[in-house]
Amino acid sequence: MTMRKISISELSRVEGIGSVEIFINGKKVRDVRVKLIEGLRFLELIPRGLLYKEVPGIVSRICAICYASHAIASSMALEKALSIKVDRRDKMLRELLLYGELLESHALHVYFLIAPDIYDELDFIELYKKDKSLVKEGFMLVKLGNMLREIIGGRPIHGLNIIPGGFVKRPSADSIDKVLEITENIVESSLILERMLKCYPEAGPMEGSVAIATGDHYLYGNRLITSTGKESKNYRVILEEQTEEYSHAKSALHSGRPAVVGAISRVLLKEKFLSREARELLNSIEHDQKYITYNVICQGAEIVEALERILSILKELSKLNVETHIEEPYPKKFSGEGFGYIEAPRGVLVHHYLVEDLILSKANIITPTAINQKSMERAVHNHVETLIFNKGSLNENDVISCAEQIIRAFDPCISCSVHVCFIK
Amino acid sequence: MGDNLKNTYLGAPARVLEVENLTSIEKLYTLRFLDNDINNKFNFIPGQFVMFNVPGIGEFPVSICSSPTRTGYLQLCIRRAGRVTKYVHENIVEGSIVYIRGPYGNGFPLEEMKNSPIVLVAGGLGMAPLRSILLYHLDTQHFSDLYLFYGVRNYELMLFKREIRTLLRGYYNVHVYLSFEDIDRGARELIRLYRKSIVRGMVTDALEVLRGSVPFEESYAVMCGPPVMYKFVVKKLLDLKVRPDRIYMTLERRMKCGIGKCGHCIVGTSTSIKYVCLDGPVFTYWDVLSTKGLIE
Amino acid sequence: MKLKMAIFELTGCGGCELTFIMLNEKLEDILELYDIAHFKMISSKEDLHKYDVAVVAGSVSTERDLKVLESARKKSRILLALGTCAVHGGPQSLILDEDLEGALAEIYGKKVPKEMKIFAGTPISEYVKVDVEIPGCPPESNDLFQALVDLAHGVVPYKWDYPVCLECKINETECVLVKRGIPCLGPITLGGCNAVCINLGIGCIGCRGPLPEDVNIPSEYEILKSLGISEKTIKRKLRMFSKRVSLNDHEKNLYK
Amino acid sequence: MHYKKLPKEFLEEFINRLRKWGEVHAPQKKGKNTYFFSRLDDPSKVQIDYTRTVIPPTKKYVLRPVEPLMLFHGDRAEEHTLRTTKLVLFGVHACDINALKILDRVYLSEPRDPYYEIRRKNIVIIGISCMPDDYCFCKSMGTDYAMSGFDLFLHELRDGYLIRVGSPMGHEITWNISDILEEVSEEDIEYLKKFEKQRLSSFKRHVDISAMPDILDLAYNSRVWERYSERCLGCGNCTLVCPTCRCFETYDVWLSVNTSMRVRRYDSCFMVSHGLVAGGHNFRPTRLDRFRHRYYCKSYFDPIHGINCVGCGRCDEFCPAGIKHIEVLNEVIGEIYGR
Ligand SMILES: Cc1cc2nc3c(=O)[nH]c(=O)nc-3n(C[C@H](O)[C@H](O)[C@H](O)COP(=O)(O)OP(=O)(O)OC[C@H]3O[C@@H](n4cnc5c(N)ncnc54)[C@H](O)[C@@H]3O)c2cc1C
Ligand code: SF4
Ligand code: SF4
Ligand code: SF4
Repeated sequence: MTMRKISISELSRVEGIGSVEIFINGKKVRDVRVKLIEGLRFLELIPRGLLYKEVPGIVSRICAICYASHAIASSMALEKALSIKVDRRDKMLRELLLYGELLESHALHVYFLIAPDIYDELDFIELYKKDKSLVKEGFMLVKLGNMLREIIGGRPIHGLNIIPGGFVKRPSADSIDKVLEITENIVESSLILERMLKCYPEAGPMEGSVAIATGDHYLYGNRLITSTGKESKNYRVILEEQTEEYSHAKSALHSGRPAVVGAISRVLLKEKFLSREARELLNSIEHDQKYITYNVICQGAEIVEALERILSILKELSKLNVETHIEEPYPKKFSGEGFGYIEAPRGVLVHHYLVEDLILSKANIITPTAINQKSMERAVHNHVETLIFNKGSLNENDVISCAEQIIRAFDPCISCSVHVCFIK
Repeated sequence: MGDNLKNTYLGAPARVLEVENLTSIEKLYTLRFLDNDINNKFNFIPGQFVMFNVPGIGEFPVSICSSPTRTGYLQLCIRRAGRVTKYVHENIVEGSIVYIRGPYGNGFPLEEMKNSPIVLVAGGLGMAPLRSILLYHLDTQHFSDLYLFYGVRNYELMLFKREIRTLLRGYYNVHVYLSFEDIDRGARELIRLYRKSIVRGMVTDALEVLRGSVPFEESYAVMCGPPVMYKFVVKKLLDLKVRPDRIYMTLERRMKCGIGKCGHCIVGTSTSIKYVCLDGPVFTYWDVLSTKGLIE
Repeated sequence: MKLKMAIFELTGCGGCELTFIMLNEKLEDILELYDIAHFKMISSKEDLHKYDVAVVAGSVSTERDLKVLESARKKSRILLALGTCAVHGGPQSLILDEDLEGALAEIYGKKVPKEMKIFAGTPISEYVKVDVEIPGCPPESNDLFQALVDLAHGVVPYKWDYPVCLECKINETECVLVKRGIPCLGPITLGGCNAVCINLGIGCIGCRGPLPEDVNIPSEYEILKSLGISEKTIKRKLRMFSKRVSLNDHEKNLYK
Repeated sequence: MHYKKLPKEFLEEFINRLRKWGEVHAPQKKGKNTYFFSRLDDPSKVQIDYTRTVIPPTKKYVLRPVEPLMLFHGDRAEEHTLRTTKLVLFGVHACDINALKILDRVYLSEPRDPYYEIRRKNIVIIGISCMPDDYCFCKSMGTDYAMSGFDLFLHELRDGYLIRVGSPMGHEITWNISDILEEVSEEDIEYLKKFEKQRLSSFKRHVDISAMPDILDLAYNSRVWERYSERCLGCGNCTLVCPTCRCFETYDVWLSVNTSMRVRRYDSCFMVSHGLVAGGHNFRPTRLDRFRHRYYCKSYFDPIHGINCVGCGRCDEFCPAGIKHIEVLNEVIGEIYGR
């Protein structure tokens, strides 16, 4: 029997440029290759030689959708390296910012990229022609997320306000009150979200993948934990590097098994942190957890979670007296090494730096999509094989649309992924 | 000088009555104000300009190329040169509404020139403001004689072809000389018909050819053309013995207001700051001598 | 009649594409004027015929980027470069061709990806004619809006040439450079961002790229040097976002 | 002139009473030592001995940095209507008051600028005396003392302020608040004299302007221009903060698909496009041309108002390249003198 090759030259409705190749031999899938082929951005090499303060603003350029996660992870790594203290209020603001970004990123994915799959449209613009309310809801949530990124991060995209030690300037009381009012209105309104997610079909079985997340806090932590029960403060114990000649992103494995990170891993490993509202949403939707599509349901729950958290943090902040001008935090050491682990919207993000005399000398960044790369291949593999098994024959278009849907469910961010560089 | 219109920056709405293609890059627009009162009141001196305001797109200065003797309408010759003029060429058609304010600038000192011979030296688009004087003279016989020297790259790019051909045929005290850098079909035809009036080369060559035949010593000279032209023409005119105080030229600068506020047209040095829109656009040779940077 | 627009992504962070979403309510206005025929990031639609406007975001960093760019140019009447990566090359353009091999070895070790030819990040204008440029990292969504509405009306969008300082002054912000000795690239960087970073109290890092015409890099270099910053850091700062900034012989091995 | 005295303890009361004539705007602080005029809600926040603001108040409040001019709906145009509030500018320095006269000459000469005119009419100016710092050279320009152009002018005394009343409006104010004012005493006049003497001797920078316009003109090709223009970044900061620079740019902004707005905003002759005309010809193509142009424009001797620069020192303070206006002038002048 001859080998067949089915390929998707460019994935649509994902962030960045990627393609897929599926090799089939008879009823068996021989190989699946997810190729993250966006050009290289070298963002670990570029900030070398810069003053430590300037690093978060440059590495945030890795990704526009989750720039704040990058900037915060970077700041946290630098804080560890140089023993810089962070004020409690700044920690609150960071959490608020991360939830804002989570909201923005998930809403973009769920409402604009996934919803067309559910309603069988090619994009949200077509969807808008039929159903304005759904797209408007998406815009409302994205806008709130961006507003938070603007007032705390300094700009909706690539703001420079985030520095090691906190922020250059804190948001004014006025802007906090304004966002609070908007958030209250959104939380009070009833969302279409749940109804929509109930119609989302299951696909992409994930047998064999290991879920990984940060410990300690829902959105960050000092250590990484896995569904196999392992945990470590050193990411290199949990994640093993690997280069594929066909992809620009390095992938990561855990004990030789594909790893998965993102909303699904957070929910599976850290459900206890979630609010009642988020858990209610999870419980109301029947969706098998073994499929990667469950990731989207988890994103839905995290949207609800983010709204609740944003509301409560804003309420707390509006009671505190948050003066906008702050003294610049200073480092206690001039050289050192540090890790920063964050749950970016798409999962575990690692920043690792070496600083010498306040100047960055080496950097290593591992992004969620790079970690997920192997799991994507595995999920497509499993799914296509079941498809052939069930249907007997194989329609190329079916395979393509399924594979696209499965990869989309991971919410890959290819721009992020193409910078992996392990320090040897 | 002053503002005929009430609102300083908005101008008054005017309707485009006619659009005529003069060349591939220049069009002649004939306009009339919607408000009849303004039509009757609107008065200007040749050499003055108006601001041409296209709603939502932008505004630019443009010389009036019709004559004040012909009232009720206004003619503007517009070259496609940039953002707004490109839009005008492509989208402003018969019936379109634009806003016009002005007239601005000083204009030519016609009273002083009365009954003297006048030499008009035009280069390219510089014909536009000079046409206003030409038409004025045709209607009023203001000068004793009018000599028009018009230099243009080729016949294809020549403005007001019909009118100039009529004058070439011979007209009482108006004498037309053309110079072409390239001889295309139209130019060849003109050379065949009016050999004595056509010179191959620059406008300065045409002036040179007519040395002795034109009473330069008594004439007023007025010139308008692209920035590079002035230096050479002034030199030639002085060489032909035109009196320095009788040489006039009209100049161009970037203008955002036309009324001496926006500062873009300021020229000169510490002894001689001038606004092209207020103190000009018509300047004398004396102004050029005392104001550095005026023509270069 | 509506115009046809296509958005193409080359190598970048996705921020430029995101500015479309950031148009929020104004996206409706744009959809009144344009049909979006191709936009991989948000749509599975494929319309591969001629376009009136092609928006290209990201730098040319791979063979695939170049192919996409060339076909975008061939198929479109107006080509709009969106974002600093497309206009100036972006951060990735710091790694020059001669550095490439070393950089790749440093990232991947021996097993370098072979699937596709990789270039140093390059502004798209080095390969094709660009009609409109909107720099910015990220570009301002209002700039995009203005340009798209302009183009739909048949007007050439404005091409500004003022530095960040102008907006900084208009906002009456404290000049961080002269008052606090914080390095600021505002004087040589194209304005249009409303000087957001200086409003926060940080120096401009030059993310909108250098002024289009006259830009005095040597003088800015001297200013930064007088603040006690090391030569290496200055060079890196100046070249961070734009391949167009020329530092002459200092350019080699900038990344090391 | 009519004179009054305001005891120091009534300063805040005085400011509060001024609200009757309009919204009070006064110098306030930003960051470490940057001053700017803005609405004064709390009189104790006023920075009465500020050095200089970024944008001069006299420019900022009459010629807005960014200002809509008109609105268009399709081809229908309408003027942007101004809703001006009456303003009291408290604490304007003499140089800025003198600079306003130069702006007035430009914007109130026919045809008048309607936006400027309306704003100008609605402003009450309360000047205040000051001590020169390292940047000031207003004395050389003859603008260190305001003889007109204000409604009230406050001179610091040991225990209060001597008020010069410069207009009928000023008189109306003092007449209305006469309960907190006193008459000027001999002692106050002595103090004023001493203050003025000290002020005049505190200037650190000087330039001789008597033949300056001619000397500069003659030095058109001086190497000094070249040397400094190599350092100049062409950023335009010096023109933006100058109280007598008033170039503006206009442009149209789309508000929606078919409505737009024409806006004007401060411009600077340091921008390359400033001297560009049709056909792509630029009258000031090099930085040297633009650099020199600014000095010529600022040093122009106007037969009525004198030199176009009032010596406020803003351009020096805000130049990132550290170019000092007066140093450049002195070097050019010195060169011609044969130094
Ligand atoms: C007193 C006076 C009288 C005039 N009379 C006439 C007349 O009778 N007829 C006429 O056609 N014109 C006349 N003009 C010239 C006319 O005003 C200009 O052609 C017009 O302003 C061009 O406007 P625009 O918006 O189309 O061009 P703009 O877009 O403003 O551009 C103006 C010129 O600047 C250059 N330019 C602009 N942007 C750039 C850039 N980014 N890079 C490089 N170059 C650039 C272009 O070369 C362009 O030609 C007159 C000007 C003056 C001052
Ligand atoms: S802070 Fe930077 S951008 Fe602002 S005026 Fe100073 S140098 Fe210019
Ligand atoms: S030129 Fe300089 S010193 Fe003179 S008025 Fe302007 S800003 Fe002040
Ligand atoms: S502020 Fe200084 S550097 Fe900037 S344009 Fe003026 S003189 Fe040049």
